[in-house]
Amino acid sequence: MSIQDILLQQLANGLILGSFYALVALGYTMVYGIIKLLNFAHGDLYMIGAFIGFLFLSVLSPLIGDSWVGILCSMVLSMIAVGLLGVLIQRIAYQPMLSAPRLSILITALAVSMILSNAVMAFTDGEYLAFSTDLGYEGLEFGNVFVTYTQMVLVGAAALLMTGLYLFVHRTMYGKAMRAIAIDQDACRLMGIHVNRIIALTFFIGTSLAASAGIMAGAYYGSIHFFMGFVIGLKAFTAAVIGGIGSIPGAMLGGLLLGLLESFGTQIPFIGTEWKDVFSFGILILLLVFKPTGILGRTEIERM
Amino acid sequence: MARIDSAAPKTGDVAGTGGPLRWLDSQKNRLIVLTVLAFLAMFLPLISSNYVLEVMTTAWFYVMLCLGLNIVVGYAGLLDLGYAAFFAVGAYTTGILTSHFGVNFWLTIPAAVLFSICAGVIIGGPTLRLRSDYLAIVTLGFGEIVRIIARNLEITGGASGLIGIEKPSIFGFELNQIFHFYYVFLILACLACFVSYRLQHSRLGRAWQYVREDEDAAEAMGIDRVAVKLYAYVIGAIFGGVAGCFFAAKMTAISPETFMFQQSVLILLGVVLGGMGKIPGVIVGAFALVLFPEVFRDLGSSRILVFAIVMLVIMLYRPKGIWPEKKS
Amino acid sequence: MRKSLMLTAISGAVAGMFLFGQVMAADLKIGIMVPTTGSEATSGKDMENAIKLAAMEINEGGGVLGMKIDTMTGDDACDPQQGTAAATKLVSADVAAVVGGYCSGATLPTLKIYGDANVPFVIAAANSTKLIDANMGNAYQINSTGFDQVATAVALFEKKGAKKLAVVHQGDGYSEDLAKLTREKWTAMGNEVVAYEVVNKGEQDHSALVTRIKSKAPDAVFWTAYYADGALLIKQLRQAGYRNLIAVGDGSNSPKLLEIAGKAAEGVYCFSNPTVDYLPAAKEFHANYKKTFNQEPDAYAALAYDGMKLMADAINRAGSTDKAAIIKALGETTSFTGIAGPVSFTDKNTLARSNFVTLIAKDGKWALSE
Amino acid sequence: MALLDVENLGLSFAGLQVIKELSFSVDEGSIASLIGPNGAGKTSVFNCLTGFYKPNSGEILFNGRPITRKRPYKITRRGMARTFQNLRLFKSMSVLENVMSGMHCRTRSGPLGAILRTGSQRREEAEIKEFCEFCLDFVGILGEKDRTASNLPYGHQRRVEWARALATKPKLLLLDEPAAGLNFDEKQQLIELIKRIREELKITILLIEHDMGLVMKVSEMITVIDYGQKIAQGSAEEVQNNPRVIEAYLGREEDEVV
Repeated sequence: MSIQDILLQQLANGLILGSFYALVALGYTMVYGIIKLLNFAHGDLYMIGAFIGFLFLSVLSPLIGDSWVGILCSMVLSMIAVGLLGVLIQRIAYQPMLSAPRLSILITALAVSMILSNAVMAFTDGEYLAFSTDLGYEGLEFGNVFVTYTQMVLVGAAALLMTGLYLFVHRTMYGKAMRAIAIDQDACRLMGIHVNRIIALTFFIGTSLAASAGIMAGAYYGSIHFFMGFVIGLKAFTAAVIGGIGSIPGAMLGGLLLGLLESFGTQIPFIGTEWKDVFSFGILILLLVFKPTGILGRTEIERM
Repeated sequence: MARIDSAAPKTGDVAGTGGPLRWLDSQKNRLIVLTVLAFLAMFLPLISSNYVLEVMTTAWFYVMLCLGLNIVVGYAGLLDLGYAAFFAVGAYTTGILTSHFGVNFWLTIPAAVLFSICAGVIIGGPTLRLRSDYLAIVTLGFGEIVRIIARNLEITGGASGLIGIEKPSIFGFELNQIFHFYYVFLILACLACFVSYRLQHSRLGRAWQYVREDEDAAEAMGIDRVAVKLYAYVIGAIFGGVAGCFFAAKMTAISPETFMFQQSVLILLGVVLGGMGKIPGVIVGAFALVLFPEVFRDLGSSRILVFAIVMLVIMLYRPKGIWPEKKS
Repeated sequence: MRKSLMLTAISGAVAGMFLFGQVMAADLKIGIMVPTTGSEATSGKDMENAIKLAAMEINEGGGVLGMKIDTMTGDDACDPQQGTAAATKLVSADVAAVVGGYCSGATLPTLKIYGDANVPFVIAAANSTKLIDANMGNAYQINSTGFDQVATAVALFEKKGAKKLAVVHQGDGYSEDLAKLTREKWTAMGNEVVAYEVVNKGEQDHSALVTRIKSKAPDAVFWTAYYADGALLIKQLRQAGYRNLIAVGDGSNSPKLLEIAGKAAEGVYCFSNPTVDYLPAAKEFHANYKKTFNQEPDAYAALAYDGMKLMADAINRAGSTDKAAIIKALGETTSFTGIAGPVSFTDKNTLARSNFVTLIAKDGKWALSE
Repeated sequence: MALLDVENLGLSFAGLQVIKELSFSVDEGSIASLIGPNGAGKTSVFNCLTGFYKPNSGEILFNGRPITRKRPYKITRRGMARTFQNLRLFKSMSVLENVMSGMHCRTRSGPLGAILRTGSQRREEAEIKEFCEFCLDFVGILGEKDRTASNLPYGHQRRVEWARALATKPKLLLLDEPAAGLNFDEKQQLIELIKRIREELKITILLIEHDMGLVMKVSEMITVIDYGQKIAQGSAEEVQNNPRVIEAYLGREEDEVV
């Protein structure tokens, strides 16, 4: 492989990885935007999404097979189920905490995260489950760069979901309400916006996007595990912050950027892959020090 | 339809006074509990098995770590998700200096303090101007960077870490029994309490509180918030570093796995469970952290699940922790 | 009322703390140290089951020195700190001996604790070479060490005519140790290690690493860590069009690897401690295990079972439960044959012979190679 | 000589020019006021003076030295203290502790002193307490010193802010709408207090205020701004009779018709 081929291949790798990060980062950023909460349990909802998708798929596959149709059906079902779970979590755990000190909410979110991952661990006995699907390795070769059909479909699906979300937030009344609540909750209450319902909707959309990423990851990589949400949760958090937390296009951009950083990070001469995470965290820190609001985050001017 | 949400959160609700633990809100009862516990702590090695001692030693160790993080989170109000990094700096300083260079254990402590200060300044210096949420991710990143560096370098023993760290001795008397370490960590924890208390009730302690409550007003009063935060960071780092030294000496073996993100989260949980900012609260939190999983060990793999659920319930019913800060 | 309830609860909890771990007059108490929680809980529980099965069989046959074996489990959670607590717990409970040890990282700091208490310890699975240095003379490893595995691995790569090798580990003590030893040995033989890489635990996407490895065009890729991430790496290597040899270390010896990697795993080599499937002597154990626990034994079940049997054998030979005598008897083992084969020890308390076998994935199953 | 000199100050947010080429000065020992209709940019001027906003152009000289774009705490240390339009007390702390924050920049003991409780640290603490109690006494709420700040009535919370600002031992005190929310009696007391601060403590005062009665009573020099620009300057009478000021406050007659 020539160096050009390698870089092109890494570009493809980075975009694929980045679309997963972006999908998960979106939920982080939406929830943060609306109630200023860093939902640590978000990565675990991605994991739950994969597991519930796996359940649906194993029920559905005798009927419709475990290829694209089966995966798509179980993905939709799983998104709904996990979205409802997200709303439930918000109602039980986060709603009563909104007036508590900020750190307490954060701890609550950590507790929820631990509950979700440990509950799945107890159910699965800590086992890795093989997410067997009938997706082939066929693909297209662009010069020396090889991309499978599966990868193309995944990136396409992620792009579709993100475009849908963007349109929803910017073209519908609900989206407008979401953005309004992010600016001033009390004013929205006075304007007759059903704030709690919109917050619930935000949680629903955010978590179901994470679930969609979870099931796609499960089908694509082929295994699921109770711990799988942790790393991606961390990465998505990073992506959201890079893009400017609270900003939806920022989360998409941040996700893709982080994916690219990581895949090109492995090609840096003289630095082994063991330094990969030092590299991406280092970039993150430098970025925040010099551009603290992230790439697309807005600087708020505080009134005194 | 200008209806105001009926389920809107009740603001101004006095938090931290709910649930069956309400009994703890009386000052007198708190004193009774404290006295009994102090006696127990002093004479524990006479009456308990080594296993109980081991667990209690770990508990005192976490008391020290949690008090250190409490200075950063509780006093100065900075969210730090990478506190394990400082703990790692201390542990590796002792580990490397004793095993590679044959330095006496006690001499590694000042070195560890020095390195912790450096780490605190390096991490804090550029980042303390950031908003609290960003600070969380930056500290998390630094925590991971420190761990990965420890994992990748030759001198830190790579992924296997360092083994055969020598146990310290005082005047020729080697600390090698668990009850020796019990008292060492008990003394350290007491020292940490003392230092925390003195700092909290000082000019610097007040400055932390000003910055925590209203950064802009504090700055308008002539307080250099970055410097004040940096102090909190560095002092917290020293606590972690010193605790790390003794951790390395007790364990005789350290590896990067001990300093994962989960460790930082655990320490943070201890601080918040008991009630941030208040020393007895942090002690209660640290103990809850260590004892819950041990007491529930028979539940097998679901004990962490139970721990997490208990934690959630505590947060919901006593959002300011088991032993929250008192208001006048 | 509430107050007194509270006090009762507190004093009850305190009293409970002290009772916890106190010595109970019992028969012969043997400790089991394995991870029963945490990421490696599956393998740990499997070992615990096998050890308990052995103890049950011994008890049915009249016990040891007329005493019944009573096992007690200390959970190290595959974590050094928890391992220390578990070891202290077992030592406090005054166990006569300990069998177990799965994660090298967690086992390492416990060696000092068992050593100080002079408790005989049979290590059934953990095999980092670091354990050898930290051994205080009371611990015996009945699985072959990393050195033996590297020898087996290198022999295979040579036989297959490989020159350029890529080694990938997972950044933990065990797999890094194996990777390092392999690199040393391979370069010492005049060959080239073209890539020496790390995969972060829990990450799913290794495509960037795969591209990097592929660009170095190795003749063989050696994955030294565990099955879960190994399966993902294999799958992604094959997906990216890597066609040369792939081999995995003993941590990856699991049917799960084949299940997760699917057809991508065909032809992958695996170096393994003897597991029940390839041991003619293990038929009966296999059946009993399945009957008792209603599941298949995992990779280290046979060795864990042997460990318990060896311990009982040593206690019988020592003729007492005196710890020093048991340790001496363990060291003098010559005629013990477990289901994994005969056991005797080197002067470093490691297994005298290498019992590594080479497996190959065929039709979704591991089979003995050759 | 002027204690404070503002020259050609300019500030803009996202293209919006908030302050435009503003120049004025405050003489040492005087009581000066900055007035203007709502949204004229008065508080923005204060924020520039105290370092919270970074002006885009111009120069601010305090005591003859430039303080433009310096960090707020440094400006406070130079001797400029401020109060806030919307109270910014440390709500959960006691009144005395609130005032003690002002002494922070005039004291120096660090962590070691605190841990060891050295003699100098104890002396300093006593000194802080003494001076802060003096400041509380000066504004007339010494009796409330141990109460939690947020539990005080509004008028007293304002006084805590003044005491806190006085505790920084300033040369120049900036009061941002000190009379807002006060009743008639309290306003009379405020006028007294402002005069006493100047007479007894020798502190120069610059205030922003809406209550014209109060402004006219206390100020020796008044600067009027509108849309971030200075439109008039002078004594109370001069300003009161300036047609541009009347226009800014009442609007032009054509506007009235429309």
